[in-house]
Amino acid sequence: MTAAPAAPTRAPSARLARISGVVAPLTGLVLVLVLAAVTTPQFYSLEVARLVMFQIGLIGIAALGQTLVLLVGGIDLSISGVMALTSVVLATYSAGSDSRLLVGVVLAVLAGLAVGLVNAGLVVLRNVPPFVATFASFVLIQGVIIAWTRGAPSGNIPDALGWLGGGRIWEIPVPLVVFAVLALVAGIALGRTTAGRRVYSTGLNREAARMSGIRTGIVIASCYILSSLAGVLAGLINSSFIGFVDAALVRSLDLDSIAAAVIGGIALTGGKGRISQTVLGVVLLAALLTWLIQLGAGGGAQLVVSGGVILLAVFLQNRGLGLLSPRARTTRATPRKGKQ
Amino acid sequence: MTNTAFRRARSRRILAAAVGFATLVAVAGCSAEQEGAGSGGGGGTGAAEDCINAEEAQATYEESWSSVAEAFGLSELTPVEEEVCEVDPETWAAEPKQGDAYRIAFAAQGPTNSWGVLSEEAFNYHAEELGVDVLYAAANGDATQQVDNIQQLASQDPDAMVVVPMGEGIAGQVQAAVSQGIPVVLCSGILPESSQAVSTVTRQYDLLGTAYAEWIAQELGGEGQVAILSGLAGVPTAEYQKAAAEATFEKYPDIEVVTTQYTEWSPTVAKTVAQNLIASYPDLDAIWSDSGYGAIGVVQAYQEAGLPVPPITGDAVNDFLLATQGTDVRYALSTFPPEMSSTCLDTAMDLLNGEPVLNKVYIDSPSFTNEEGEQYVREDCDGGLLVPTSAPEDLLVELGMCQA
Amino acid sequence: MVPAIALGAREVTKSFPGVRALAGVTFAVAPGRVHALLGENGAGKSTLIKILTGDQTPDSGTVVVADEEVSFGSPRDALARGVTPVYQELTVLPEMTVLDNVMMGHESARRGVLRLREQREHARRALERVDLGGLDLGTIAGDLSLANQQLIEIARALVRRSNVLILDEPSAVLSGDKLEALHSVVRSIAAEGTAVVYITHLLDEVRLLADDVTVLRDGTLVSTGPAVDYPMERIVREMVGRQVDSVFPDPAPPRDEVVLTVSDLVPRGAEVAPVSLELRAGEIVGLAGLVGSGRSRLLKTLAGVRGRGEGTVAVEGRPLRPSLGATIDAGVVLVPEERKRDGLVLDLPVSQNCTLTALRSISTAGWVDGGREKAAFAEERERLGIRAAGGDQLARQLSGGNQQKIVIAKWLRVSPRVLLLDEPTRGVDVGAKSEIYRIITELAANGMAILLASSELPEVIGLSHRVLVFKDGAVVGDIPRNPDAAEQIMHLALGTES
Amino acid sequence: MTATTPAPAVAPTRPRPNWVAVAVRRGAAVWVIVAALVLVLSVLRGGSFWSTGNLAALLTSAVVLGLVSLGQHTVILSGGIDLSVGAMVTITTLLTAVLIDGYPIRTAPVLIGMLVLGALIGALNGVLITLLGMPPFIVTLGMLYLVNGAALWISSTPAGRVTSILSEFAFGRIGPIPYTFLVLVLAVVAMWFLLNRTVWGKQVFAVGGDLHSARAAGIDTTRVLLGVYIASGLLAAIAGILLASRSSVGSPTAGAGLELSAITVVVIGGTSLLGGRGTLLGTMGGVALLSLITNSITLLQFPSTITDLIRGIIIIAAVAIFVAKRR
Repeated sequence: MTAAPAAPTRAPSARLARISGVVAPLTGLVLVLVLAAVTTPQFYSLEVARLVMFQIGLIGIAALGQTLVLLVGGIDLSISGVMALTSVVLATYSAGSDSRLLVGVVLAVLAGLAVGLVNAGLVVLRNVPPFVATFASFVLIQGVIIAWTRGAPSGNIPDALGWLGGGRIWEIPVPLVVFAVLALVAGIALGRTTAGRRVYSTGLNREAARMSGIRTGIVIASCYILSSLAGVLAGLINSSFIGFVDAALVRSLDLDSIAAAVIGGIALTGGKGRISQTVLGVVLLAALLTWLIQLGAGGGAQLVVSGGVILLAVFLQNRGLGLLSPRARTTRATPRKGKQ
Repeated sequence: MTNTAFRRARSRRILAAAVGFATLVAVAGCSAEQEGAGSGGGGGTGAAEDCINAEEAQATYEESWSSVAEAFGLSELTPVEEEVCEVDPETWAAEPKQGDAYRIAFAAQGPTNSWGVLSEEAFNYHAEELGVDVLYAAANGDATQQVDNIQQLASQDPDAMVVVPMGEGIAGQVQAAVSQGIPVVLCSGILPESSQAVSTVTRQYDLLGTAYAEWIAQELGGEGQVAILSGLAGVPTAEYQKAAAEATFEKYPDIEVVTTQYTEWSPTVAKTVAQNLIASYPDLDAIWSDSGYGAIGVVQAYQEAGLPVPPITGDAVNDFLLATQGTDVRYALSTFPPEMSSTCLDTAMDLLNGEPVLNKVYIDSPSFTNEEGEQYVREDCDGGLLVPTSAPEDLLVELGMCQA
Repeated sequence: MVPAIALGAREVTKSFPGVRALAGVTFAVAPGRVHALLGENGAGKSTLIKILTGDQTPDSGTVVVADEEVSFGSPRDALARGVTPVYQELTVLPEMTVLDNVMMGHESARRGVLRLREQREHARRALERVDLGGLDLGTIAGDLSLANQQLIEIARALVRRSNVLILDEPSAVLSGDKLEALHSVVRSIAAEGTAVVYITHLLDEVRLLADDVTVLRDGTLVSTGPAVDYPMERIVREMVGRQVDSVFPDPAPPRDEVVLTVSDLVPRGAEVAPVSLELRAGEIVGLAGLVGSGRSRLLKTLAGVRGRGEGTVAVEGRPLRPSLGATIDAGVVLVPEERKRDGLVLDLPVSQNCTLTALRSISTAGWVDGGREKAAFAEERERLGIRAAGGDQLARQLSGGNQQKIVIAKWLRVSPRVLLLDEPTRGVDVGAKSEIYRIITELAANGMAILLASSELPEVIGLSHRVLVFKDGAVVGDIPRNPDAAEQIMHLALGTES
Repeated sequence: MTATTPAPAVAPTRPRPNWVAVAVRRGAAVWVIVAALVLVLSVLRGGSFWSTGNLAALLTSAVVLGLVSLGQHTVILSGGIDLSVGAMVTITTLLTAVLIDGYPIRTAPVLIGMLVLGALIGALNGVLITLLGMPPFIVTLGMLYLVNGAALWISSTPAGRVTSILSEFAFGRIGPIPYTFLVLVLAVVAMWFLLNRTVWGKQVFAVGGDLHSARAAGIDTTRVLLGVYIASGLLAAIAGILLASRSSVGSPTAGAGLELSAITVVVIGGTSLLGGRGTLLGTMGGVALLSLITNSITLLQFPSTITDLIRGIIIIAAVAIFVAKRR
């Protein structure tokens, strides 16, 4: 996996916090892998490995966008809406013709940008809670898709795009490669660039960042736009994976991407967490979901396990390494920084 | 100190509450009388002596089974037991309540997919042909929403109502509409007897589920590993077909259903599921799927893995035929035609006009296997179309589903 | 039976990361007496109060209530023992009504259901005692002036039947009639047998109110005794620990060039008289006045963090657009009053906080250069004497004084022309305080123009070339450097005779 | 860039708030839109809209969302959020039908059992949030997964059957007013009383306004928050029971998406997601607006393909205009 890029802190205590942040998801991952070895031996075949890798790629790309938004204290519930929109735009415009692929992709990106701008506008200019703003735009996207396609999207995804969802580079599914590259870029950008500094300081303390001359509105807006663009990319991968227009809004990806980030240890209050943690969370979630399918567990069991893992992950992060440290009591006493 | 005393009192109270709750549950568990008659998911329990014109009605029902058996080349396909009768034509005959034209309420699925679109467009098209007013409400696939829709439509006092049921949860509301004096025709779906719907017009789920399973059994010679790919967990359309398939496979001791998964009727999900199947069950002999979209994903997964595609079933989506054109994939397809909604409208009109109507109208629609597949492909039409379609060509063109 | 000690502390010690707030403090308040707790900011008064009221637990030592050693787990426990605090930070909930605020935590109810009439009667009675009898109980608290909010806070404490009432700087935002009302209510409460702990920075109040005095300095107890033994000079000497004059270095004379020109400025959303002022290079101008008199608002307006309103601001003759970015580019920067909220990103390392304002200078094409960042921090660390374990230490872990130096440092990175300082030594211990004074004086000597707002009068007087006195948003006095101007300034600020 | 500065804590005079802000704060703003919609419908479809049947349909459709929003309102007032309300509705709907299964004798115990179940899930939320100090968003998100999963485990198909007494109650009405709507009215009155006339209610506002101040004022914040989440669970259970009565069977997907609608409703009603401020009037206005939108789409017979678009536009507009800003 990608090496943890550039931690913002290197002091001894910070290093301890950094390690403890990774311990929980890493333990979880080991646990899943051991359980898988015991219960479903075929989990360790190339085919299943590829499945996990594909899942990592798809969930991961959405989770990267989600992480950016979470880092500035927001949340994006419209990613899966953007994915569906991408699929519909591309299919409708290109109608399966390779020659129109490029323009189709450009149009899809523009559609994604529009959604990102709406989200950013509501959150930054109108101070709408991100949770509500992005949900509202999700509803709007759904309406737009149905009104525009009259309910039955037609057209096809050009074959030329097929390598994005179905291709492999040295046996590694392309989505995973794309995700790895993006994660590396995002990790470096967050850890080593001024843009990253702006994101973290905005997320940790918007007012202090603003008064230091950082244009926090633009920082936040950029994160929403990037998140929507990640949605476009995930949408392209998803539609090229199957080659048919699939307007079904894969609602689960919103929750999966949030879950992955949270399991990895990205704080919902903003400003805390690194891309390496998101990567870890994504790997854990993808392995877990694939293992459950291999196990033949029904939808119910999958949901129960996901819920349990999220609660456990956050519980462990709250506690730090010492399981019974009294930290919870003191954190409770501090005034909560609201969800905006 | 008082504090601990208080705490003790509180814990005692909690204990008491828990014991009380347990007792209640225990009482609930061993109670005596169940209320009302059982309703076996569409099974007929209507009073036999009242059944009008039973024989003729029964013949039409069995006809829908034998046509599929013939298409799939099945020697044996026993219809699920079902009693079909004629509704008393006098009961519902009526003049239009308002103005000259009849007003028919249509509680539709909503345009959430191409099936839903064609279903309501065919209905509207036919309504225009008949000169009937339509009161429309869409449930967007949600039974809870449809309950509200039906109540609101009923409050507009239409002459009759056609409902595309989204789930059993609407049964109570349908019954309320019927008892309000509105004849309700169920369309493309069934509800328990308790709904008291006047007539049900649908392609039979049992028929599809059973026929696909029988075809697979025949292909495998009654022996092998089968996977079931159902649609959406909890949705009746999927669950009834799945149940019929499971019952059929039960009859063959050497057929093993190795796994049951859900595809959400999405090729994307189906492909992921199929990739998992390839990894987990390399010796799979056949795949029972309730949808063509699910089947597309399966075919792709096998082709990409470089493996032969096992025999597969599903509904006849144009996309599937396009994708398997020129391959040696063996399949058996049938349709659950959306345009049956026009028959639903006809049935409602017949009721109002006092003409004879069956309480269960089972739609017959073409079924075919890979041998005849070629002739049903519609290169000029959208992939989402269910073929062959009996919807009017000009409607298909107008909807942009086919080229003129 | 009346206890000898209504509330006390025995050998209480408390440390925070980077700072020892209290070291073995023993303290006792007798019933029916008003006990003034004195000390500079950072002397440990607030920490002591928080321990006495169960908001924090001491590292060692115990709290005594009614001659009995107790340990409080939460403010509830303290309240249950009749120890009622009125905190310095307002805990009035701005969205709720006056009635709800006054009765918060002590509602009159029967089986959980409010008894509305009784509620109103109790609230009304408490409000009358703090001279707010005419206030409509349904008023939303956030709409009240700060002074009235403070009185509501006190009324909330009066509703409870308390054995000990702790008032943490209740007079900071009060003046005139309101202050007198407060004094009379304190006296009457004490007369009823309640012990009162009274924290104040207005030394006059000691003379007017206190029966006993305790002085804290740097987290230790200096002395305690009857108020009659404490003339003003002794209090000041014990609080500061050295002669007042020596604390403040003499400022270098200002230069002639005018850096900042403010003409007829009316801050946005304020209905006050316009303010005009000129600031020369190397000049330190102090802004004095009560809390809420408009000092902070003026600084924020000048810094461009809250829009402008009417009037013009010019830097070196060039008019300034009323935006934050333009203001910073022009070299006008603010060290804000609320350091933790507006000044620092507490969970970022100090070096990153230090370079937050000047990201461009430590980066190439958006790429942060770790070496340049280190160098930048090292430079400021040297210049300002910042005591941190290293650049990687989180800002949260530093003491108040060092945190404040970081905030100043981050602005020095942009080489400002005008430095606006709002309460630069709030929550800073004495040692760091004099270092900050030295820094301010040096910066001015190097040609920076400085506007300094502070509620500590000696600080304003000691540092500034001249002092502008604010009252109700308007400048009511412009007093040249004079070590004995305190009384004159106070009178101007309070609006009493000169 | 117009990021709002928090009002300076020392401003002695406040800018006079404009009437829109006041209306939003009081929860009246959304009612203006509701009134406008009613007016439009009266003009265009007066007869049908004001018919007894349609009014009954309108009121009925508000019940489940109304009950759930009531709980959500309380949780949000306390500064939290409850994403698990939809899941709680689902599981109580399903279990009501499955456990009763047509046996009249079971009706009462099962209903009590469901209320207890709702309260227990709510209490579990509350315990995780208060005693373990975990963020409400995560706790209730995890609970959403857990409870939905449990529901699918119990039955993946619609199952069970309620007794006739329940369905009669669900369909019964006095004139245009359904019995179930009276349940909602009763719940609103009860919640109004609890929030505005009891110590607990005042404490909910205080805890939501500033947790630390509330603690300093001697309020047992843990107990208050536990109560809030239990109330939310209880109301969701009532909603679930009514939903089961109306559907007559239990469905494992009955409450899907309700949590998002409920939060939207509360926010449109002018309640601050930061806690401490909000009126029941506003939240109920939000419920009325959402129910009315659905009702009017059918009444006005919009083309089916644009109904979702209309819904989306109205919600996004309401959100953009009516979201209450920080004071």
